[in-house]
Amino acid sequence: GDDGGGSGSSGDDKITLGFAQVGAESGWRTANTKSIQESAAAEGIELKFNDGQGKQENQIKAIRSFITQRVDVIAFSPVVESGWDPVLKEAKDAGIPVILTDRAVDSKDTSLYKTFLGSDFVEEGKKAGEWLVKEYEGKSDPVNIVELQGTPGAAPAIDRKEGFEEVIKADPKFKIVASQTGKFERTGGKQTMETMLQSVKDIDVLYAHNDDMGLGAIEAIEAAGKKPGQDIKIITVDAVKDGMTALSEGKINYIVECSPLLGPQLMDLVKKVNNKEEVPTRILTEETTFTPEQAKEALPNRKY
Amino acid sequence: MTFLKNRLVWPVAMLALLLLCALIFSDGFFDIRIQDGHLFGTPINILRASAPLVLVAVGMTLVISTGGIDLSVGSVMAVSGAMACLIIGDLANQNSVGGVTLAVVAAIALSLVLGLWNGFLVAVLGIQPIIATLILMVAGRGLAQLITSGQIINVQSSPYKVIGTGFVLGLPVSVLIAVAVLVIAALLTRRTALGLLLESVGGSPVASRLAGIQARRLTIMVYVVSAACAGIAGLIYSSNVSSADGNNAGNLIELDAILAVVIGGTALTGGRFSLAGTALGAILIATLDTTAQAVGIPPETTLVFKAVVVVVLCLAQSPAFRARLFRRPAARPAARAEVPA
Amino acid sequence: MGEPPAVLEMTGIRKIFPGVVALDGVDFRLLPGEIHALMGENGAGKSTLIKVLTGVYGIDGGEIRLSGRDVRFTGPLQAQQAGVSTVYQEVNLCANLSVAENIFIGRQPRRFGRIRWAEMRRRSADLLARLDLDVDVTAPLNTYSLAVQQMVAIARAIDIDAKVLILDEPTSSLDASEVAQLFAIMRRLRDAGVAILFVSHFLDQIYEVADRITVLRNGALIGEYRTSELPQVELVGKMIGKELATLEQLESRPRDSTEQLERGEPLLRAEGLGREGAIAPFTLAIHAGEVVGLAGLLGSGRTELARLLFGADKADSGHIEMGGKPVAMRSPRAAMAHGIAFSSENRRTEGLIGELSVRENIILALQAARGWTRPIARRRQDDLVAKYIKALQIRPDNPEIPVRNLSGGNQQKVLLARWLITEPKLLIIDEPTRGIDVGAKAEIQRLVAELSTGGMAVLFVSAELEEVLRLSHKIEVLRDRRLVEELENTGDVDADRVMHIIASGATS
Amino acid sequence: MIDVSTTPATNKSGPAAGRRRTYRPNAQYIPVLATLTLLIVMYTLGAVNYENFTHPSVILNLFTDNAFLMVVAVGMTFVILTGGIDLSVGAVIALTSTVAATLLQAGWPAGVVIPTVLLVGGVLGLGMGAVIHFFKVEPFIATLAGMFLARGVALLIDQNSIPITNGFWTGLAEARIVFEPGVYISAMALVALAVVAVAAVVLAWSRFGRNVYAIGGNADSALLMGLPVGRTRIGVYTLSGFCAALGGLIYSITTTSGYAGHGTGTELDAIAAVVIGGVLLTGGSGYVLGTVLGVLVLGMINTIVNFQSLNSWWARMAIGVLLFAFIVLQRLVTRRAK
Ligand SMILES: Nc1ncnc2c1ncn2[C@@H]1O[C@H](COP(=O)(O)OP(=O)(O)OP(=O)(O)O)[C@@H](O)[C@H]1O
Ligand SMILES: Nc1ncnc2c1ncn2[C@@H]1O[C@H](COP(=O)(O)OP(=O)(O)OP(=O)(O)O)[C@@H](O)[C@H]1O
Ligand SMILES: [Mg+2]
Ligand SMILES: [Mg+2]
Repeated sequence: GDDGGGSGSSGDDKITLGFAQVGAESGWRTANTKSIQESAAAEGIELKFNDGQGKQENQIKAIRSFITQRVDVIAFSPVVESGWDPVLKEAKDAGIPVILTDRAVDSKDTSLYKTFLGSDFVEEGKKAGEWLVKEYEGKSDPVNIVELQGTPGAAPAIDRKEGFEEVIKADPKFKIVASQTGKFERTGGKQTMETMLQSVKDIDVLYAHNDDMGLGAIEAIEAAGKKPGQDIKIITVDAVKDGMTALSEGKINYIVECSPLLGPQLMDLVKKVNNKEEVPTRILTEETTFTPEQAKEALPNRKY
Repeated sequence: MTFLKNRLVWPVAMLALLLLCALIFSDGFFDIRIQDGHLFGTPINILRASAPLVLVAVGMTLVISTGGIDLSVGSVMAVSGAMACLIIGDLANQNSVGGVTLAVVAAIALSLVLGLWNGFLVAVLGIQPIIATLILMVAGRGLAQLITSGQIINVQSSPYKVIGTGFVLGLPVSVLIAVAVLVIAALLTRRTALGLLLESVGGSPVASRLAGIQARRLTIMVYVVSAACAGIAGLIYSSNVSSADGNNAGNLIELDAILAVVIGGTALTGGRFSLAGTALGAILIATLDTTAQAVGIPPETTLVFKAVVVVVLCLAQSPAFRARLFRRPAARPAARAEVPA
Repeated sequence: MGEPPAVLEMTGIRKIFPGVVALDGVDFRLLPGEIHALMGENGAGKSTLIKVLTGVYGIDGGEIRLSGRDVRFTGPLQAQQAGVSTVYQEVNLCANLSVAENIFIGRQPRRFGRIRWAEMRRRSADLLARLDLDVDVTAPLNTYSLAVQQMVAIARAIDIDAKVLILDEPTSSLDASEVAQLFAIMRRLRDAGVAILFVSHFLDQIYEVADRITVLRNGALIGEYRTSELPQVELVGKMIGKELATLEQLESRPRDSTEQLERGEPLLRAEGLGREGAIAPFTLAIHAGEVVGLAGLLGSGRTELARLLFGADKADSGHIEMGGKPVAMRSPRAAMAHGIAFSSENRRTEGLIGELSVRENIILALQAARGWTRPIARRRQDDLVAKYIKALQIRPDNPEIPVRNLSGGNQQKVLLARWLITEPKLLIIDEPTRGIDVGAKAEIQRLVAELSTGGMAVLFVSAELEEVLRLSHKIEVLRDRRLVEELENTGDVDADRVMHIIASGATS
Repeated sequence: MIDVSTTPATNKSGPAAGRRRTYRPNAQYIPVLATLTLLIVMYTLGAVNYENFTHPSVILNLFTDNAFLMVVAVGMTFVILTGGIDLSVGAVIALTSTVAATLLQAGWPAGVVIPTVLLVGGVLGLGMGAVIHFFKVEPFIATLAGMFLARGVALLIDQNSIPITNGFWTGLAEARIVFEPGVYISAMALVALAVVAVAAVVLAWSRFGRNVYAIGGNADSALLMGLPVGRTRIGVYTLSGFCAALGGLIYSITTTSGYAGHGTGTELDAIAAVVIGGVLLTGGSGYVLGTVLGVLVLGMINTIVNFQSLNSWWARMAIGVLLFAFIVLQRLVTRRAK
């Protein structure tokens, strides 16, 4: 691209992008980071990367630091929705455009950022619910659902729960009989599932907020002598490679994709924003859903 | 000794109470059945879930007995699991027992090195334990992520799986490992003079030195032991799900471990310690989490539930609290009656 | 008789610790303007009576009246506010604070709520000057010896405007001049109408200052006497509950000073050993079977000298030879390996491990020397411990109670026992008789004499010159952190001569 | 006052003269000085290695970014000086920011919300202090329970992050003294500095402050010396709770939001800052100024890692290594000086 208007300290015509990541709390996140780093390198964009270690205060510090370092564009995945207005105003005052990735902010003042690129967690929950509704269409027996929630208070956990509930509540035969946290981890998923298997009779469906918990739960189900995917139907979100493998083996029945590969789209936006081109304020990542058959097809090309 | 016994009455009572709640509010909680020739059921799950915590807490007890603290156990767990899975993942045949043994040995050896590092900072450089181990807590997590490249490393190794999910004579291997380490630690400290010397160092480092105790060497040793325990716990943790997760393995386990130690009757200021108490404390904490789930307490409430249990338990254990609660009203007249003419 | 009404009256005081009746219906009264000595053996209950009075412990029975009003303090703060100022037995100050702060904390001079540091420093310097102590009041207390700390504690207590002043063994770590200084102040306070409760194991001191004496034995009251009406022997008899025959034994000198020691090769030779800021290089030889006494004033460097020999501190000049060969005393452990034992003067912070039991404390050094892999069998532990509990009359004689629950004197005996069971070649004992009652003191002195006869070398440090003279074959006199004189303890050496050397810094 | 002057009882002109003590420098300042020196060294290294590092906003941002941590660490300093520890501070930030946001959303005026929130923190601290003092529960455990409780209650109130639109809050969030465009110090940083100043004065010049040191030195002795140990001990936990609540307010102001996940791990940051600043964890020694330097050191480490633009795990290892280097150097410097 040509000279970044924000008087890059670099002086050359390379664009500098400051990217404040949430952290490295999961494989998904690492894939996301990697995608951004690789596409930045491919596009010749200089990337200043910061890991917020899951803390908002660190991300705010990082954004301030980017302002001090005079980057051309700032992009970040907000760890929470609220609380970005003051620091975004600073960026605005310094004339540095901001792009949100992966997660949104709830700011009223939409002039604070140029665009938001990412998935919609509520939508993901809805997709999971819709598949379930379709799967049990025409049957009237009650369906006992157990839910493995993410970390209490985390946005994806809250939204995926909300979206899912919204869809299934229309039909009274669907009943969430237990909903506990597995903290987005495999071990957590496994241990929580172990307990649920004991305390809940007749589980028909498991809905896990991410693949990892689902994979942990599968181990617990197998150890209890049941067949995952058949005795208990399993829906998860993310579609990481391990999850897709399990899906293709029929241990998971349905996965809602939540793609971490935002890099190319983001770099595209960065260049546009830097050139002061107009960009839409909301860009959804291209995401799909997978059934076992689709998984078998997609698996060989799965990178993460 | 009677004093110690008295202290442990309360965690036992609390454990009983939790199990009672589970019995009432969750049916099938106590169903233990034999499936595929091994024991199966929630109580067994609790024991299995508490195995890593028991291990970490045993090491922590020894560290605390010398008046120290080890915040790095969670990171060491992550590093150890990551190391083992990395090696196993690279094996040509992941099911080879030799290869897995090598991986396990390498992981524990790495943990020992990390423990040595902690011990060096504390005993030789004289850095306050909380800060010395904080360094490894932060950097160790980075190291674990480095080993796993931030991803979850999956392994398909049946020998490795045995550590976390296997059964021997119907009993879970992870539980057997934890019990073995506990027994070894108990024998080492109580059948030799190690326990006495540790308690002495914890009671007064200055006086211990003047009594000819090699406080420095002992201090290094307890950090090494603690790291070794954490390393084994990390193996169980990672073997349980046949994967290594550098980010989440052992996250915040240091707090639970310290809590277990204190519930078990060991003071954080060092000195007298009780390994049996620690094990009890660890099991109590594991039961707490499981019971909350079994009873169906919503996740966002679990923390409050845990707080209430901890507060009640600590108050019950506090002699000062019991004295205030029970003795007050009766004290004066009773004492007066005894005064001789 | 025209006795004024008592300021303090305690009646039927009862205090029970788990397993011990520390006070069993004790009556005690304190008149204004008197110095009242509280006497009794180690563990008799003196300190407990004091702590019960000031509310450190609650009581299980009895009444306390202060100036005619019923009181029951909930803590020292209340007692202090009611006019009872106390120096407890072990120095209870905050070593991390400056000397001045220790004297004034809790009652610092203030203006507009803000502490006036300069005034505080000035006033504490004045106060200490009156006790003839010239120290830097801004330095933290832990840079000073126990004796100085004791003086600071006393300074704090007497500066509090009190009607009752309690001094629990204030003199145990002071030298003669310090004691004299203290007594002068006590008399002055008494004349101003303050009631003073005084505890000491030094009979001479009691007879020097006390007007009346109350004797406790095993937590029970024996009686209250006028000092002038109670001869010393009788007092001792009442304290230990035995008759004159035993008392005569106590009086006998443990060692005949005319008998001379056959000296061969020295067991240990320190050659130019010294440490910057602690003690100037000195040369000293100790032979097997010899008792070497260290004499000197507070801070003259006796403790420092002893610590260097034990490797507790590192020497920065000179070396040590044992059996003619140079040895490195890098740590206490190394010294122990060469058969040296060191019982510290500071039993609470450098000696005992409070929460461990008597048994564990006694075997600690022996066990440490063997290493953790070779535990001492429990049977053997019990035997050894029982032997020394008996020999040193440690009370209570239950080896399993935490040592922190023992009375001060009994703690000292435990510390001594720890080192005796290691059967060292050289025993360094720093103030071993501090806070020990007459009977036990004689016992320890006899023990030292016996051990040396049996071939053990003893380096004996004591603030009590009498004791040093009585026991030593050879006396090393220290002054200003410098070894100034070595005296063969033959017939012509007496306290005056040693004092003279200490005062003038030179002989002849 | 009774006159206690005496005439010397013995003639000891000789030895008395010899007992004069030579002056020893106050060793207690050394850790603080060491921290300061090393902080300057760190800054210089950053300035040499990175572009824009010498920009004045780098230093000013340290104060703005860490205002809440500074306030929390000041409270923690009091607690640690008594030999205790307070693990609940991070959770109290979460609780107070959530409470504040919820109340503001419900339409309460800022003038009521602020005292309410501070009261919540203070009362929680008071409760923990009382449990610690009266029932002899270990501080670590009592405050760990407090941590569970505070975060648990925050989660119960609301799991979502709550935006704050109250004008007073947003106004404060943007209040600042601007030196030149992009170079400013925020109002919250000034609040933090004010708290530091007050705390320093209290510690050095009030009886309460000195009692804190005494208890840290030896609590048993302090009791026997007739100091109000209970009141002081409960006081420091109350103070720490209050400071954490204030920290929570600052957090909610700088982010104009409340969230049950705020302040995770802040307790460790605060403890680390206090210890790096030269306060002994066993209590009785250290200064608030040291704590401020400790906070700045942590901030500086963070800044360097930011400027270096490291991958996640390398960033963590770098933080560990920098922390290690700092602490070891500090250790060596203080050892040498003593
Ligand atoms: N905190 C305690 N717990 C249990 N027993 C105690 C405690 N304090 C003192 N005792 C016991 O009470 C008895 C009286 O002790 P006290 O300290 O009053 O003796 P003392 O007369 O002051 O002796 P000394 O001359 O050695 O100082 C002793 O048997 C001692 O072991
Ligand atoms: N009167 C005093 N004035 C100033 N400093 C003193 C005084 N007395 C002792 N000190 C200090 O106390 C410390 C301890 O001295 P040391 O223990 O060697 O003395 P000591 O001869 O063993 O006397 P004691 O043990 O009887 O106090 C030294 O650092 C010394 O400077
Ligand atoms: Mg006593
Ligand atoms: Mg001495």
